[in-house]
Amino acid sequence: MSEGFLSSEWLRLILGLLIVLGFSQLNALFLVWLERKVAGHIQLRPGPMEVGPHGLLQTIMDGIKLIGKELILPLQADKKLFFVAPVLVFMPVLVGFLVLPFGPNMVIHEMNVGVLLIFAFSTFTVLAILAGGWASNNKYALLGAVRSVAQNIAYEIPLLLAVMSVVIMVNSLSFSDIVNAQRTVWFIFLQPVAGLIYLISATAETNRAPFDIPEAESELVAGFHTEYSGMGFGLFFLAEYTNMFIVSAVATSLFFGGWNGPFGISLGIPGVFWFLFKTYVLIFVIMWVRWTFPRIRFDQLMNFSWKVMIPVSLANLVVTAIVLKLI
Amino acid sequence: MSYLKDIYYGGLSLVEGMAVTFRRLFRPLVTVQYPRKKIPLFSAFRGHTELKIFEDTGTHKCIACGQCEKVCPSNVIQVQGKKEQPKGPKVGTHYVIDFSKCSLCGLCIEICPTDTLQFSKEYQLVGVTQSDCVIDLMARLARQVEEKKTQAIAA
Amino acid sequence: MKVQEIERVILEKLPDTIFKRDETGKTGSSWSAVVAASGIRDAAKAFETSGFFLEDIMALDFQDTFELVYHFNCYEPGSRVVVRVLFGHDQVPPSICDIFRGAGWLEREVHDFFGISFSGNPDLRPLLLPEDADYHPLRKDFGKVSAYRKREDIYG
Amino acid sequence: MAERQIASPASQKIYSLNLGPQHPSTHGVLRILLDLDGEFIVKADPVIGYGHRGHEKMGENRIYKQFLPNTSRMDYLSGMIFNHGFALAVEKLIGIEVPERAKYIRVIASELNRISSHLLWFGTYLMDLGGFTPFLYAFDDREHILDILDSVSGSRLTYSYCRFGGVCRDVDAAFIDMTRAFLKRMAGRWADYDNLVTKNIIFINRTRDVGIIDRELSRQYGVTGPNLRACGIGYDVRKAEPYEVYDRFDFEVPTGSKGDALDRYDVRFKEMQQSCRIIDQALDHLPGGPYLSKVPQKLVPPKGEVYFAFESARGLTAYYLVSDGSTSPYRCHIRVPSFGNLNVLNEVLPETMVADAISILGSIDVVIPEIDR
Repeated sequence: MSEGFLSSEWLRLILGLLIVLGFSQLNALFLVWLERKVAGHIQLRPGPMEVGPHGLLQTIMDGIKLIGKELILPLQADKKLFFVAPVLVFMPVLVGFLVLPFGPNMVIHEMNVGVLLIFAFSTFTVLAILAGGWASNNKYALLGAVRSVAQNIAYEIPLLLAVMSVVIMVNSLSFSDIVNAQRTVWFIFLQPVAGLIYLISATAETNRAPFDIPEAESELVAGFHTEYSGMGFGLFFLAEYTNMFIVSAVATSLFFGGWNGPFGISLGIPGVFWFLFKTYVLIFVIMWVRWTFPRIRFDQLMNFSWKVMIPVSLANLVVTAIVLKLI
Repeated sequence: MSYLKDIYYGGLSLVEGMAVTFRRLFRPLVTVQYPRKKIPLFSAFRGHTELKIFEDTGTHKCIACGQCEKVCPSNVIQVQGKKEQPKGPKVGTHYVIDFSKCSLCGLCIEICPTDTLQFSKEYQLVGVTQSDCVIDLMARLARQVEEKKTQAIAA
Repeated sequence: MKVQEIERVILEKLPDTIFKRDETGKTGSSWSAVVAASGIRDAAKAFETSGFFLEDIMALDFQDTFELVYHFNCYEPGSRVVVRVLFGHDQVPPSICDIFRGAGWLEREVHDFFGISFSGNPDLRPLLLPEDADYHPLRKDFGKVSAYRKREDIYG
Repeated sequence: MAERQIASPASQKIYSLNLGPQHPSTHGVLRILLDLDGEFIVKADPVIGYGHRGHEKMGENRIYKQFLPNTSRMDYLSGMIFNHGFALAVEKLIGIEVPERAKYIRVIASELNRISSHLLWFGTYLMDLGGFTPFLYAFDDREHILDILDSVSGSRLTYSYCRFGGVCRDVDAAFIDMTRAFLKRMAGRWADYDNLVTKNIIFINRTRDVGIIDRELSRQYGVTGPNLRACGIGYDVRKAEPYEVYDRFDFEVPTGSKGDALDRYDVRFKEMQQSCRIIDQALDHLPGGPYLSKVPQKLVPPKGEVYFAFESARGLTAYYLVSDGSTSPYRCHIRVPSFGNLNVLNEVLPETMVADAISILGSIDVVIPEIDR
């Protein structure tokens, strides 16, 4: 027993879990701060400045405030579902961390179907949103939840098709294999269309502007989390940012070479820093997009997915397959 | 063809928009961190009204004629005065405004026959009760006169 | 000019209309007409067909009469037309909300403030006042009033 | 398990949604009762009156001078223009001469106010559409206008700057410099706004063919201002019945063609540029002399009435004053443009989506306290 417990696989899992728990929380808090700073500077204002140096501790204070707040249960809400939903939205996000390749040999659990696992679990998010929106007994929340389901189904398809084109190039569903295949040339140069489609769909998957129609502040007040207060809202909030990290990290692994430096030049910097650097740059781009564009209308969003994204990604997949066969 | 064209020009317009926001990232900020930094007020600034201190008399020139009281659209002002000598002119002794009702239109200042009213430069007006908005201008004037005196002594 | 045209049309339909031209432009309207309460629908129809829009409806409360003031205008310089309707405090003028669709709300507002009901307006719920308001604040017998006059005191 | 009711029962396809009065994008306190079929609106019923303060009754109980501060509180976004209009109405009623310099100052102040109102509309409209950043850019620009107006009137929103017979404070060289600097600044801003918003494909898709108010509908509901001009009718009170000194300036009345939200956006945008032109010309020809004519303290207008129409930022606005020869008006009525502009929603909203409803409501630019009065 003790031998099994101390075996490297177990140790790795438990250590990894602890690190993931700590990292995901800190990372989410940092991202909230970063978002506010990016938004601020784009809008010619400094963002949070008062708590800590350059407001670094602001989000921690916000978190404490949220924990201290009352959880309000709306009248006639489905109590169980209402409280389960925020937990449900956070859990699949944590699972994603299990298979992310932070660096060579820095995977918590090496899996030969890592890509599949992440996308399988990321679908859970929409379930949680639907549950939360439904349980709130609020028409705005319900509208947001319904929108979210439609949107996620529409964007899952191009997302997976884009990922497919990478997978058939490597012939593996393991992250490490995919990253290793990009040692010299990143897949974004070989698969620019798939990369772009992945980024757009991923933004939509995470409900970020300009695809934030499930929460659509000016239309649906706060969408599916209209009725959430305190840490219920906090968990939705943290999940959004952790989700953003996951999709950016996946994009880094699939298209931007993971822990590899550009064109095989690593400059002596450890792979994990390359990985994190690229991930944060992608996150910055997602934030930058959010603070630039207005929101897309619901039907246009669906049209864009079914009429542009899916045909283009399908065509891309076919072309990739043909080219691979010819080579 | 137009399908691809639409996608291309649509995408281009998005990139142009992102260029605008990216440039702004490096522009100087316009925010003034308020309690630490303050913007100077314009000379025309309208705070609540106050009584002017005239250099020649060292005090106000209110004659309690009540014209400001009458012209005020929202009954903000209460003035009382008394005659110091039996045949002499009236002098204002009591001037209270209820700032919560004031709309800062300036009619009282324009109508004042002795020009003894002016807008103050007071803008940090915080109170927790409604009565905090009631300002006794005579007491305020007395304070200001006192301050002036101590300043003069210090100088 | 649409104004001359409308004058002719209205005179055809309502021969006893009293016209007053304002050449000086002192009142802000180029001419005004007094129409009987029963004739306002005909007048409004004439305005509608000749391309005018309804700028405003408002009411005046006098001791001896109510006065409804309709402002019509078309998109040409200096063509504002005022149509006045005089009727007693107990009378009910006809609604023109089926001729000008925007008139419905204007009539509701007048109903709010003066208690004038328009016959034929299906929706006279209070617009600006609370839903349960049963008072009419712009009537001269409501609240603080400086004067309650007869119409000839002002218009001679 | 307890019985739950979320939407209306399944047998009923249509459910109602209460949009407002506390909703992020209902601009003030507007409430719209929407009957929805899915996301589509079946029936819309705007409910107004939450901000009713009885300005018309107040007008009857106050002397003319005392009503001045009220005027800028109706449409608080173009308070200067409302001030200006009321001063003009009373001057016309009594027959007060206004010095040339005051006329030019008033025009400059009104046009600055018009730009600031349109800028605020631009910002909030983009916010309604989900774009947060243009809002702050617009407010950055608007801040400069508020500074200019603050430097001359002492207030930033409710100015009470105009007086019968002029304005209450003369402008100085600093004001002229600030205004010139602002015009120069704005000249460089249009391209940025174009790149960020006007050309943006998402924005165009959100506004093109959305909420079409055509000529017939505008006429039926008495829609005026930029909303009317967007459907191709170049009716502007500043051109049709020139008041003050507007007939001396060279400016155009921009018009659209279809009357959809994009046209309304375009018209307002071009209007800001035209206002800049007017200000530029007015500054060039700003005469010297007094800024306030001698007016008796006690104003007693003759018996009679005046209907004074002027163009506020939202359209044709008019003061209707009936004087009975005493110091306060017998009747004081204000024709507000937003009234007609909002009324038309009854017909425009059905068969659009909730997201479009927000877009339409934003694009017609209503100020609810102006309607409520």
